[in-house]
Amino acid sequence: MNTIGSLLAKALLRMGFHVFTCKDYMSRIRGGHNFSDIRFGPEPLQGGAEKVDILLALNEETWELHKNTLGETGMLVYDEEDFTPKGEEGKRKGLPLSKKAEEIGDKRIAGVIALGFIHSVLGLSPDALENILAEKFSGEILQKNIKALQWGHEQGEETFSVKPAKGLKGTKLINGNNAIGMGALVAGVQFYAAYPMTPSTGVLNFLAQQGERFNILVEQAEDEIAAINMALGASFGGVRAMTGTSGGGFSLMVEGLGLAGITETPLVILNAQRPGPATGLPTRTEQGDLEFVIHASQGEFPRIVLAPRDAENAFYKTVRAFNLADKYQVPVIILSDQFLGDSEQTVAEFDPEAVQINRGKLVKDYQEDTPYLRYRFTEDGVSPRLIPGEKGQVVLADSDEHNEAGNIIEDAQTRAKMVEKRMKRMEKIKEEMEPPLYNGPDHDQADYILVSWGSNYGPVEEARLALNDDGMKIGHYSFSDIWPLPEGKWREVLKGKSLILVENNYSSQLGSLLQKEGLGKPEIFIGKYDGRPFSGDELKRRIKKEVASSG
Amino acid sequence: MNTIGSLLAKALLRMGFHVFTCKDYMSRIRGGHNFSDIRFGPEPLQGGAEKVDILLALNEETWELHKNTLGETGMLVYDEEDFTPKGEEGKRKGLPLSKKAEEIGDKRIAGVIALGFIHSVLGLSPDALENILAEKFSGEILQKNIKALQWGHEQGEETFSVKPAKGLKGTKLINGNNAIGMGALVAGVQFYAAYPMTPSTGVLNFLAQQGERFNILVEQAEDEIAAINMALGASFGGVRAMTGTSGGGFSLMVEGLGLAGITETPLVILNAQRPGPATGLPTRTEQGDLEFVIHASQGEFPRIVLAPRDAENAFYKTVRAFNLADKYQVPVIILSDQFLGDSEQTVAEFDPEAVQINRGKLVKDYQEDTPYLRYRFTEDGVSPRLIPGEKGQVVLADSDEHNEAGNIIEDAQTRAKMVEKRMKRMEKIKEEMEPPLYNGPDHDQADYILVSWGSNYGPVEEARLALNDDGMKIGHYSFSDIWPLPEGKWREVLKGKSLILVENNYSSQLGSLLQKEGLGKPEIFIGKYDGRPFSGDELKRRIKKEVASSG
Amino acid sequence: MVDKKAYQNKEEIAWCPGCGNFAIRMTLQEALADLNLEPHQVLIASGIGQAAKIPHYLKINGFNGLHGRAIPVGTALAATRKDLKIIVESGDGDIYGEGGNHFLHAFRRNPNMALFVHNNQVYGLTKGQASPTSEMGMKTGVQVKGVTNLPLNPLLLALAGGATFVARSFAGDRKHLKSMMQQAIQHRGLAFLDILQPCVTFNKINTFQWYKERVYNLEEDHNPESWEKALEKAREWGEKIPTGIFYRKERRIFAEEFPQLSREEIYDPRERVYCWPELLENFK
Amino acid sequence: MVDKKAYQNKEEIAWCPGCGNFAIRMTLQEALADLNLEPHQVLIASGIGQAAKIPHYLKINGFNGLHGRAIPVGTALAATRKDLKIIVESGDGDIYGEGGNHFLHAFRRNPNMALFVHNNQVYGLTKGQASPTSEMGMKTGVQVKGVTNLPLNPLLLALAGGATFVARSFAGDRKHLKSMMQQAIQHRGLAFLDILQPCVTFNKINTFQWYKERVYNLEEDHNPESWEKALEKAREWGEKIPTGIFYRKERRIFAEEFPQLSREEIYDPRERVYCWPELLENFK
Ligand SMILES: Cc1ncc(C[n+]2csc(CCOP(=O)(O)OP(=O)(O)O)c2C)c(N)n1
Ligand SMILES: Cc1ncc(C[n+]2csc(CCOP(=O)(O)OP(=O)(O)O)c2C)c(N)n1
Ligand code: SF4
Ligand code: SF4
Ligand SMILES: [Mg+2]
Ligand SMILES: [Mg+2]
Repeated sequence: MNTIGSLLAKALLRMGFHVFTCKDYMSRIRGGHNFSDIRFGPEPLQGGAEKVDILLALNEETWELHKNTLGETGMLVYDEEDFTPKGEEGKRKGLPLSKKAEEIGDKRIAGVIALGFIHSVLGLSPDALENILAEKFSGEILQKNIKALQWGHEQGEETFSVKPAKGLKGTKLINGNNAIGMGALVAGVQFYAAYPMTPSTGVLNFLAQQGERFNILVEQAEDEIAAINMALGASFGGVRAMTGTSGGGFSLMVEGLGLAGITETPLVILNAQRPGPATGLPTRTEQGDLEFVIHASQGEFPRIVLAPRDAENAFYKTVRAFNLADKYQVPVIILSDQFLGDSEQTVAEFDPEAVQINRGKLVKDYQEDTPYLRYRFTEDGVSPRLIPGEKGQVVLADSDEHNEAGNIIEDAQTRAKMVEKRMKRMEKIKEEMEPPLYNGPDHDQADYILVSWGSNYGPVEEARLALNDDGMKIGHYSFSDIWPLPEGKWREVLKGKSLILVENNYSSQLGSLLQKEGLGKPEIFIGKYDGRPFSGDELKRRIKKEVASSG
Repeated sequence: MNTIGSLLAKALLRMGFHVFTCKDYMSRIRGGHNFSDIRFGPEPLQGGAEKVDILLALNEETWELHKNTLGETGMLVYDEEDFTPKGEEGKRKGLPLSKKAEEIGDKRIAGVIALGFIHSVLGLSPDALENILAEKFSGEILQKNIKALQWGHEQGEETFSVKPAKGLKGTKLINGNNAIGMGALVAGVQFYAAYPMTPSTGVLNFLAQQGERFNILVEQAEDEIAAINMALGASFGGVRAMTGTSGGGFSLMVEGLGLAGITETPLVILNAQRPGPATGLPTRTEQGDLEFVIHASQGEFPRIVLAPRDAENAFYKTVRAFNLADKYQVPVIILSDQFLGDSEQTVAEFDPEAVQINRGKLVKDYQEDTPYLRYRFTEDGVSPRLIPGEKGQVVLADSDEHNEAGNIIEDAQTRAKMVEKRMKRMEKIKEEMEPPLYNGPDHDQADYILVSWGSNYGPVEEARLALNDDGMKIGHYSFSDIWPLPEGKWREVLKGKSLILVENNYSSQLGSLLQKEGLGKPEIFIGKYDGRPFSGDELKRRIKKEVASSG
Repeated sequence: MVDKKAYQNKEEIAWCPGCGNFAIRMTLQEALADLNLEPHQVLIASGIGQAAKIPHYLKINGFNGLHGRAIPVGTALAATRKDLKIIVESGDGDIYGEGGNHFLHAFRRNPNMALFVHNNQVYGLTKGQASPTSEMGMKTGVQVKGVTNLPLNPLLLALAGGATFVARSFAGDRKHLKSMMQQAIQHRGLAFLDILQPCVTFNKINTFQWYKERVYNLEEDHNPESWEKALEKAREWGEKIPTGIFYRKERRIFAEEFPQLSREEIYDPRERVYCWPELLENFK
Repeated sequence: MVDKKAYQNKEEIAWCPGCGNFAIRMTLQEALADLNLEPHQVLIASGIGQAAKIPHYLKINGFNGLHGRAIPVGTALAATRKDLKIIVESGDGDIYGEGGNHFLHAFRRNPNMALFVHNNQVYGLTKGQASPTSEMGMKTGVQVKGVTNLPLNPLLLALAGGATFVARSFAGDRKHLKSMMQQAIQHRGLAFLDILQPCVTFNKINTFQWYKERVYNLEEDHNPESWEKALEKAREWGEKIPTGIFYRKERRIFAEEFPQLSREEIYDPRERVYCWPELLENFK
């Protein structure tokens, strides 16, 4: 199913559409119910839809499970050999998919027949798809695929009218995981250690596959504890290092996170969220780890949490994560989720040349007469960082409380001073955090303000636009630099407003953070914790309902 | 030094004094500077003092490090063979401690000579100490000890006048770690697994030593991950189980904490805090883990955090921890610290008969015809709990999202329902949490309200009493049941008041929690993060200063 | 006699058609029934992975815990619930990778339980990365140029670690597997059984056929009392792969002296509190 | 020639007088200096414990990380900083207990570094609990009736795990220790050296005298190329305790093909980004 979906998505992309695909798969290898949701159109897309226009069901289970999602004007495409759908919803078109595929000589091409048909229904030429097939296959297999495509295309006629976007060039179809991987690449990652864990494994795969070409050492660790400690070792050695995991693995990295904190070793950690607690729903999505990652590990130390909004943002945020880690010598957590990681979307081509690299106070040649001090007290709390190996100097990092040289101490004065040295970086960091993105009418004209974070950006935006079209005056603050909460005038704005928090969790964790900063009690909370992402339609509906009942 | 200190403390206890001892030791085995702080008097004591009346310095380093703490009327007792103190502070008395000890025939009894002298200065008879020595030693060694004691006693004369408490009976001198161990004992703990980690090791030692007598299986695990998973295994099997550690070990237990959460397996976890991050200051004290333990582990699930105020409270809170864990089938964290764990104080004898055991919805005989469902949906979210082994029934716990039977599911509806089942227990738990303890004038008469949590209770109370004596109108709320924050009228009271938060950390973590619940911004924060506990004197001084500059 | 159907439940099974796990599951069911054990008398602690789903596909007590952490769960249960037969069952990634430290230390404790590892030499559930037993050169999405880390030899490690029962079987030989399982369950102490399990989806090297051609039974002439002999056999891996009981020995089990608690004692733990006054003596 | 004083620093040492750690530290200093290594060319990754304090008591690059986690730190450094000599040094509790999983998997990777374990058969820093190598019967504050878990044999495990260099020495024989350290540091791959270290405060069983009476040097007639022989010798523990190089072999090291990065390449990692267009091909 995923292959058919990705063929279609690619073809649409090449024809100049904006595309958004979302994968829904079970935590098992074969069987079970898995599907791809493909949305396309002339406008940028950042989420799925509640209602489906064309439902391709290769078996009856799919039909049964999805019949409610088929829109009134929707069309069901199904294998008439396999089942006869009951009920009267929408248009429907049965095709002898498997029979025809066998006739052509390969059972596996039934899906390609369907794709041909879908192209015809959409009034699209099958050329783009044919090219893609030609890149993938050759010889007899290719011939059979083309035959299938053409036969399918002959079976339908234009039913829906679609228009590609104008002037879409260099656009690529990239999911969040690959965008993060690409961000790490251009940031110059040299070491990535991880233990496989859905939905973060995509980043591990991506970097492993690019490892040789880009000279990155990628290692599958024996466990997540090893992974983070390896990454810290590499980073202490001066190379840009990263690790990635999901909730359970992040739990195991918590002690290592504190080690990054006290040793002031830069580190980028990806936590690709999935629904917890514990094993939870391995292949689904949730935003349940925000307060966890902000407070994880014993004691107090500065850290940064960045929650990318979409694939493009994920690319740039990942580069930023490396820069911030180096600049402030702190751990930076990229808080993504399965929805972002696995969903593909059309994005403008990333420009590696536009990316700046900032390695902070990395000392190139240590020229002073006095011995190098890893934890030298400085005004901003950031000490110059020397890479071990400089002649005449040694570098010592320590997980115990230490003095400027890195040696263990126990006296009260040095301890207090070191805590202050570490913590005062938080003030500077706060100033550097990007304020939440605001979309909507002027603040003073907005009756309500939606507040979201990370990957909910797209669905919330879609809902906001639709609600505005319906005449509601509603704005939207989307947080991506989420910890520490940025400074800025948004703080003043939020205080006086009716807030609608939208989060993919049960307890409104961003809501908690806002309250902690004294930003007032959010009026409405729209949560979702069933493992599925929001869609714009769903949100629109729920927001309307909540506003009606609260107003 | 610790032995001399504990001999003196015991002697004072037997003479009817209230005693408080505090240990200050380095993270090393021999050498370094370690000392005991012993305070006693007719009134209950719950903290150390800033100024010392009698300073016993067996070497010059001690004198140098502590000379500033000696009160104006204080007395220095020192070994005149070892050094001659410089400076003019206080009274001083040199004794030929080591020389005399050698004369009597055992170098190790120099401290006992000093104790004899101290008794005479305090105008106390050495009988109690003599009895204690007789319980510990016999034969020649005892004779030498008694000789030393008597010779020392002959060297001084009454300088300080002290009065024991009236009617102190059955009082014991117990530190927080032992109190927790005793609480676990009477709660019927049957399994304790842990990995050694200061300052939690005291509980491991205590239970190991009582293990045979009380039929408790105590196991030193290979790591903390094993420890918590062992405890969960035992608890699933039906026995009362506990694990204990300090920050770094708790970090490693975070994934297991979530496992307790999703499997709804009762578990008591001790986190004896020490200053972090990472290894930090292993033998010192801090309250830096509050927000960490409240948010630890991926996803959302209910948990309870209890922070005992003092040794007596620690005993009863530990029993309560087991009962709450069973009643709500959740993990309960006892959040203590090195100050509480290592400090001994006089407490009324614990009464094991007064303790209730509540095992919650533990099913004795499962009589129904239908198969047992571990996660049956119930009104209060708590499912009847059957111990595996009941004929005809099986019990299945699962770390994946599951249905009522405990089998893996992936559908959205069951997922959402299970999240709600788990989370709704939080409401009931909230109602059961004990509101903070209030001491002070009527709320409407208090100009300021001190807010503290856990082991700071004693020092803050001492400061409050002293401030009230000085004419300040000041109250004190002390939280012990700290998460979820209890319901109660304190919430209303706090909103309108000027709050002074006192915490042994840098960032005012309880302050954050209060703000999160919309309880207003604390006006003054008095933090301490140098690894040392507050003393009443210090607090009094700092509160006065802060109030003066804020007022 | 217990019927193996007693262990049947109605869960839909999420393994791939043709997976070796099916045979293991069926055999376990038979092995238990034929030992006359009823479902309520047995408890399986498992981790996370394809293999680890096994307690869901049987009617049996189960604790399906965290990835890599089934051994400590089982260990505590074996010590405190002596009335139950405890089986720890999981995958090779789970037990030898994430859970390696517990594997190592389990042999030192020797808890009275069986440890069954479905060794498919790959991470199944996470889609085909190398496991600690994957062969050198095996290519995967992460090991793009092939595995370069030396595979670990679980039997050798168990022997070096002090194991009291070390065996191997093959999911493709159910008769042998059943006998191994039964002997493991009856062993007093930690009985470690590594089960070669074809993964039809991700392991294209160590296939059913591959194993089939190589495994042979060492039982006839092998003396499981000889540690040296066991070691020699445990090193054999390649053209020929021995199966059977490599080594067996009795030794103190974990928490041997800890009494078997009655259900009453578990329900009401207060009954055990005595000698309180003696205890208090320490604090005056 | 580098002077061993180059490694001296002025930290006050927090070990007990008479502790075996002093001899190890002094010997290491000599071993490094005599290999003509300068302090900036060497890096010690350590965990937490008495032994693990060693980087504080030398003038040397050091990463004193978490309890049990020095091996992964060292492994990554050995792979990415091929210009440095990496030593992982810690205690027996740290490496064999908390860090057991890394110990196990380190041999599979065979990173180019030395692993020195100060094996005092006890947890020193936390005041005397049993370590994984404590002998049966040893009484402690936690093991009140004596240790009942079988001690683990680190050499045997290393051999079973695929180690390419397995050695043992004794803190009481500095000449031998120095030679072992030097050979370990010069070995290409993971060189594991277990160092018997008396703990005068907590281990009253395995004292200096106890070791002294038992250790002997197997070098004369021992062939370190024979795995079987090494294994046999590794099992010897009791009246006689062999020291020396039990086993030595060459094998692919971890990240062998990963290039040695220049300091420039580390400072400015962007230089490495090329073939971007080819990469983007995948996404259209
Ligand atoms: C802490 C943690 N890390 C990673 C994972 C993801 N994960 C689940 S199963 C698995 C490996 C499964 O391999 P194996 O144990 O060999 O079982 P198989 O699926 O092959 O039977 C991994 C890495 C997890 N669930 N938890
Ligand atoms: C995660 C964690 N758990 C426990 C500890 C406490 N701890 C510090 S050192 C140590 C054991 C030390 O034993 P060993 O490694 O043998 O070193 P030694 O002191 O004997 O040299 C322990 C348990 C810790 N620092 N971190
Ligand atoms: S992936 Fe492999 S191990 Fe998992 S069910 Fe499929 S065949 Fe079996
Ligand atoms: S406790 Fe033992 S190992 Fe630690 S310094 Fe003292 S003698 Fe050495
Ligand atoms: Mg496997
Ligand atoms: Mg040790």
